[in-house]
Amino acid sequence: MATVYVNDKPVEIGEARLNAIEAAQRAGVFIPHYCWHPALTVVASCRMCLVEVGELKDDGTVQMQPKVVPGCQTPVKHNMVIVTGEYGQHQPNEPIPTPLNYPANYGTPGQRAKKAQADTLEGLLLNHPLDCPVCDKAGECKLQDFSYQYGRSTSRMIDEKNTPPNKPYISSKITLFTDRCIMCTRCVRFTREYSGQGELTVLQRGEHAEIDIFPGEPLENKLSLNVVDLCPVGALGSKDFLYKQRVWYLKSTDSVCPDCSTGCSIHLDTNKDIVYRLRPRENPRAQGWFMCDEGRLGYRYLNSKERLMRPLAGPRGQLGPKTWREIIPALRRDLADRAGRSPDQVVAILSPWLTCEEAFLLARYIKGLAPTATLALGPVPIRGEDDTYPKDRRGRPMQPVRFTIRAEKCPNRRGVEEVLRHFQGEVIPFDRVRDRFTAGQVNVAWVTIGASPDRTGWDEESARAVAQAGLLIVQDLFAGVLTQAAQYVLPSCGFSEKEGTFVNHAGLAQGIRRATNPPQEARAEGQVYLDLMGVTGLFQAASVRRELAATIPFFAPLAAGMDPLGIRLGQVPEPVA
Amino acid sequence: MTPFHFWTTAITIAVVLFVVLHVVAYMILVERKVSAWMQDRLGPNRVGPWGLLQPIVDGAKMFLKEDIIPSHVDKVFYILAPGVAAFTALVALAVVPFGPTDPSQPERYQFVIAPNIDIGILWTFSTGSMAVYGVILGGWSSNNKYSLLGSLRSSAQVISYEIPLGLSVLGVILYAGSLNLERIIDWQVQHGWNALYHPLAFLMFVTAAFAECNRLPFDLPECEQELVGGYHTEYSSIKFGLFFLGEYTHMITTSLLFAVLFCGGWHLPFGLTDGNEWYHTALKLVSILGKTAFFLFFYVWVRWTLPRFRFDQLMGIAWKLLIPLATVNLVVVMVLREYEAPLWALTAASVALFVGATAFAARQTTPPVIRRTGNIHGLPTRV
Amino acid sequence: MPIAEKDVKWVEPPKLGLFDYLYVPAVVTGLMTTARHMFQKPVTQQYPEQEPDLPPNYRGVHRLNRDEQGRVKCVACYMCATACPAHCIDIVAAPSPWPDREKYPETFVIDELRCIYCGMCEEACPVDAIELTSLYDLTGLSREEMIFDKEKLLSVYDQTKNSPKDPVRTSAGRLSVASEPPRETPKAS
Amino acid sequence: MAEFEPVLLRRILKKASPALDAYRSDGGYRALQKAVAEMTPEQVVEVVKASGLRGRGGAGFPTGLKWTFLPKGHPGPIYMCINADESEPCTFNNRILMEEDPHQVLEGIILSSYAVKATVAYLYIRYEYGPATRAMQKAIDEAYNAGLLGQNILGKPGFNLDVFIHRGAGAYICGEETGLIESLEGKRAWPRIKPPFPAVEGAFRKPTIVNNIETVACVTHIVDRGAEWFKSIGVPADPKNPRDPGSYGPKLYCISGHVNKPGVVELPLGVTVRELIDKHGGGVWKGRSVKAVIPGGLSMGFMTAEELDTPLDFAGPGRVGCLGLGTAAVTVIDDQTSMVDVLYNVCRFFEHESCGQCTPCREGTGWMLKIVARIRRGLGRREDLDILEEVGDRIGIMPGTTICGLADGAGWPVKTAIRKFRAEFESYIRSGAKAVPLPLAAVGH
Repeated sequence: MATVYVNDKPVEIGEARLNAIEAAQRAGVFIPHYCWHPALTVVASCRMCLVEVGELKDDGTVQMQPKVVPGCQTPVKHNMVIVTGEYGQHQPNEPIPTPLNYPANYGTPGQRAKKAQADTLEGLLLNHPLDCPVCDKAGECKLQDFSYQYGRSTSRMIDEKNTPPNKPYISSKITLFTDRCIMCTRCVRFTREYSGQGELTVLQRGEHAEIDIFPGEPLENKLSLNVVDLCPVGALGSKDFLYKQRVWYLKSTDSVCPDCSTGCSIHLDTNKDIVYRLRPRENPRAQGWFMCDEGRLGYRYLNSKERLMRPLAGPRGQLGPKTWREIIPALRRDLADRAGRSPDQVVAILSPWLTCEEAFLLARYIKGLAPTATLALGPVPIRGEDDTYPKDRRGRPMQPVRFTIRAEKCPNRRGVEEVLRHFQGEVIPFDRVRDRFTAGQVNVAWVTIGASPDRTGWDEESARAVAQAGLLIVQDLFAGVLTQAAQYVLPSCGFSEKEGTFVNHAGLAQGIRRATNPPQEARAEGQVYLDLMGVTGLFQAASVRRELAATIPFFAPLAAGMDPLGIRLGQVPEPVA
Repeated sequence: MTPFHFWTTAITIAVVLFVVLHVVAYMILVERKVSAWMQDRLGPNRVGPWGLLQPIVDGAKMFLKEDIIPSHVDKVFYILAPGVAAFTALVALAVVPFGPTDPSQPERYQFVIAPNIDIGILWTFSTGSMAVYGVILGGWSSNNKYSLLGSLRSSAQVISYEIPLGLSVLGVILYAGSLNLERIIDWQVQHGWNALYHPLAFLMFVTAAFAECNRLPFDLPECEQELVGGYHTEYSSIKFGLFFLGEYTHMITTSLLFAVLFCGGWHLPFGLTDGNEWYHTALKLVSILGKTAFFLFFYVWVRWTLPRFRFDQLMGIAWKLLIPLATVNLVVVMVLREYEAPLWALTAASVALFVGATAFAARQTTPPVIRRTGNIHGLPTRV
Repeated sequence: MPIAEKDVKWVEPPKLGLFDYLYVPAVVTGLMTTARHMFQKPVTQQYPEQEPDLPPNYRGVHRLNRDEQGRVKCVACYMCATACPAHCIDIVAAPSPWPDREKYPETFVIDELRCIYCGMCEEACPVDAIELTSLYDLTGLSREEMIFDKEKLLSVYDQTKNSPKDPVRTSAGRLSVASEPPRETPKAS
Repeated sequence: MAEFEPVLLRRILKKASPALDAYRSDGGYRALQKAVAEMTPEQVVEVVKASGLRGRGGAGFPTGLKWTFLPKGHPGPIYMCINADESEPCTFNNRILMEEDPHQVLEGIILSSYAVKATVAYLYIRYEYGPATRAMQKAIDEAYNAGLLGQNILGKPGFNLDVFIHRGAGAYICGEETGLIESLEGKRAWPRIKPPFPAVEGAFRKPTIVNNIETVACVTHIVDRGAEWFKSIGVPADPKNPRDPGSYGPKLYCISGHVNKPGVVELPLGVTVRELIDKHGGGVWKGRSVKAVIPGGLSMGFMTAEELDTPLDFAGPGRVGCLGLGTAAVTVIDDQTSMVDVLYNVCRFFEHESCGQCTPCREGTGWMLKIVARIRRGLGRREDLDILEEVGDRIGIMPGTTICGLADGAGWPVKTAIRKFRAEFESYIRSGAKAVPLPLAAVGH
């Protein structure tokens, strides 16, 4: 067992191979850094993480190195002593550790590191423009934060700053404010090591160094927008988010990206019920640190004015707006009537965009109406093949794979399948029930879609087939062939507007949370099912999840509640005979 | 008994009503003007020269404004209340002389609506205290807690101050030997103004009258800060105007009473009014109206001088100060009257009583000393 | 800051003599004071005929300043909207059409009815683009009329820029003071 | 001290032919034959180690010691990188060696490669050295033909060596050993973080030794004449300082600047600056006197006229506040030259050559140039001198704030200039003088 002393505080690091930043983090000490990122190689060039290191000798004395060293580049080993610029500052509730036996000529511990950090910040700010008011990063900018925390309040430089021109051409999705760059080269390393095609590079030398692309080869890979998150300052900006909102207005909610079955953990940044951006949330159990551009920019439909806003009902082709208060009893009556007459001809199509809780409730409701009803898995959108990164210069995938964009463009096929398997012993894909529709053997069809409009999985032919059902109830976000043919259209909620559980391709269950209110009268699917079952009160994902965990063995690990990083669900049980 | 002339009475009533209503209207203007001057402002000056037409537009406004009857009020009493308030105030005027009267010459024109009423003062007091009826009705029927609280305060106040009001004026009646206001003036014409012989009674009468009129510093029923306007919160348009009318009529009545009871009515010293020529009559008329006008002005004057009392202070003044003092004062006056002491002795006794009572009160009241025993809000404890 | 004993001033109630207890003299003194004021010169200003005498720091209608090229000076940083306690400022930012600036307000709307004229926006502005003028007679016949958009706020600038009461408080066109080096001349010591 | 007989310049002073035959007839490749025939590689390393040879590239690290850092029994290729990217201003001794006596260098390369068991040697020559490149290439071709390179050299089985010339594209930072390796790999010459040191993981992630041209040239003579001979030349180690390994051997001193006779001279280590200027440089030109001297390339800092008796060995310049011996390129600055102009040029050089990787160096060199340029324009302030001194102090590997030593080299001349000539700077600032614009006075670009 290795012990490291961070600001006098002993930390057990076990067998882990850590650098000083990570070791300090375990001791609750933050070492500021720009260029270091756990997913990228170490370059130790920003010189922000400078610390003083030494070794605790067996006789209890400490031998300190005469110079400061970058924490990111310093692997820790047993009995290593790390002194940061924050030496002597403690958390209010923390016991103050006993000071180590520092050598007499050493001076005040932490002073050198502190000065070196302040000097580095002074250097970084020499040529950094003071345009925080117009910079989109202001508010979440590491340069702002660290300057406030570790830097000086005034600049001693009176000479003109370097002002290299902006480079909006580096990508169709990204713009570069060159003057704000602090040359941490995180973006360059990301494109070389993670996405692989190395579109970004450094031009020029010294203080005139600039990030740029190679002529005519813009940064257009599918992971490109991650460089915006990686950029610790406001140099790289997403054109999609540029000038839309100041970040301090945004409310961040932990959620999951629904656009493919990788299920990247994300932060959902919203303000006043409008989703402004998606950012990846670090999650080693899911995707790691990053997310793809497709998912990141795939939120726009949530803010669309074209969404279905209120429930509609009426004879085919003569739908009229109704209130939920009117529509729920009518629907219940209609369903009970028809299901009672032909219980075999009831089909529910569960979209792979439903949360596990919603799928569970719908399945239970339909099976309660007609035990012989068919529950089918809705069309699963598959597009192309799994896209893996890094890629080489020619765009060919390379090993080892560090990031995968899945071909399956829906968040919860796995979860819905498990629910279906529980209720009828097998998963009936949509293709197997389509013929029953064309043959006119379906009296009642309950269709849920609720997907991003470009990844519903429905083609027109299937929709026309389903439209022949005797009674068609459609829950969707947007109007389409099916909603036109339906007698009941129930506006549903996007993933930012509801709560629940998604299970990704690998069986990782993650919770999504409600970040915005649905537009107008739209109502989350789960709430509709509860209303139909006559359960009063609001839909609470947590309580339904508990019930789900108690009912279906696959979901049993969820009984204790949801972990922010998700819970890996076990082996798929054998189908019930 | 004075013969009753229907037409004379009718014309007098008409004239008095006309004058009083206009005086009320202009009283409001005067009040606003005087208030402004006292606060270094200009006052209304937009309608007519110096704002002289202001009362007319105010009145027009009162009539023309939308008359809102809130849905939650008790309609009958709600509508009745302002009428009662105005009516009782006006009725009190019936016995108050507003010009030269001479009870010894009943055939001459008497400047009073109902001349020679032997229960004159009793009439004014009883009708005047009826005013509280309007206030209570208004507050109660409004169905609004602030209105009700205001009206309850008002009734408590008016009832309390009825007593010193009556007690203080008894001495005057004892000497005049009549409740007839004309005879009281007559007595003063012969012996000099009552204010000289009953200064303490005068002081108490004025104080109690202020309270009766709900005027500052005793305008608690309608104090805006605490009660959103008091009993007439829910009233608007002409109904509100009627309350106003009643209040100002009350002021006119009491001002006339000040003049009549204590300041010699139409009498002027140095024989200015001794005679029966037409100019004497005119001078007498001017004299009594002038005195009334002064007291009306005095109402406004006091309003901007003294701050409002607290409700407990208000009741304390009535019950702990005015009523005992008035009682003692009455006893002293009765004793002096019985032993036919000279009139100057009345003045001396009055002043002595006031000073003596003050000295007694000063000895009783220890000045408040700030003592803090607990440590409140981190303030240091005073040892 | 806690209050120290030395900061507390203890005031004893004055000792009243018999004369004071009579109250009547005090009341008379008060009446005299009031009466004296009746004859003093009124301080009233006759507004429509007479322009009011405003203090120099009077905070009236907002304006959006222009730079020396006549463009809106605002850089759409939302500092004013953030600082505004009444939430009356609404800005939509966009990339600026001019090369020397990155961001400009596409729309800039102040709800003058909602505004409490506290001046925080002016204080927050890093480029001295928003200022409160001495215009006090702000009236309108509808709510819509009182919602000032960018053009209207700029027109307030055009209207007030030459008024001696509303000097443009910084030299036009320059960015904030914060981005400028301290003005120092080489010392000839 | 007896008259020193040049070793490295022996043939060059005789204007001998650079061809292989001529070199051989002058005793060339004798050392190589001796080593291959009689010595194991380990023995060669031992000899070099015993000789006390220290790297001539600037840092003065003991060469033999460096060679022992290689992992023992490493199977894969070991690379030899010969640093001929001679980019320290005022330094030109490697050029002379390569142009005039390429086989002497080549023999050193082959010997060193033999010692460290390298199979490939890269000769990294700066792009400006056209004649040197051609001369070296010619020598290499001759050596291949003569069986001195290639497979089974001199008939020794398993002794294989290929030598490749790599022409750098021109950057000061390529002279830094890890920068050189990066450049060699075809990347941007950004120095690598250490550890791992090149001896463990260098070019193409294999163990690599980087040596200077002059160092490997010395190796030839050490193997030829023995370690004792080498140790007899120069300054012995200071017995009072256990960390001083001594300064042995001959050294090529470059003399430039305001002297009558600039050039390269070979002298034993430990000669004083005054001797170099007066005896070998022909004295200061135009009869002027010395104001300042740069003892070993720009990055070593300045010496004043009072410090001219400092011996130029590895320890000498350090005693007067300079960074070290460096490349032993002495540049003389006469008393008519403004130190402000000198410092401005120095700063311009380092601002231009900083690679831009580490913040303190990237921004520090730029800031120093801006300040000095402003002082030169007559807009300086007294506090600027303090800032210059502070920035000069805080950048570099000595305080630990950068990856490579370039920042030390950039900071040293600035802070020594300010410390030693502060009065001149202050009077310049006080007078408010405006500098005569230099032809390239593109201030701050």
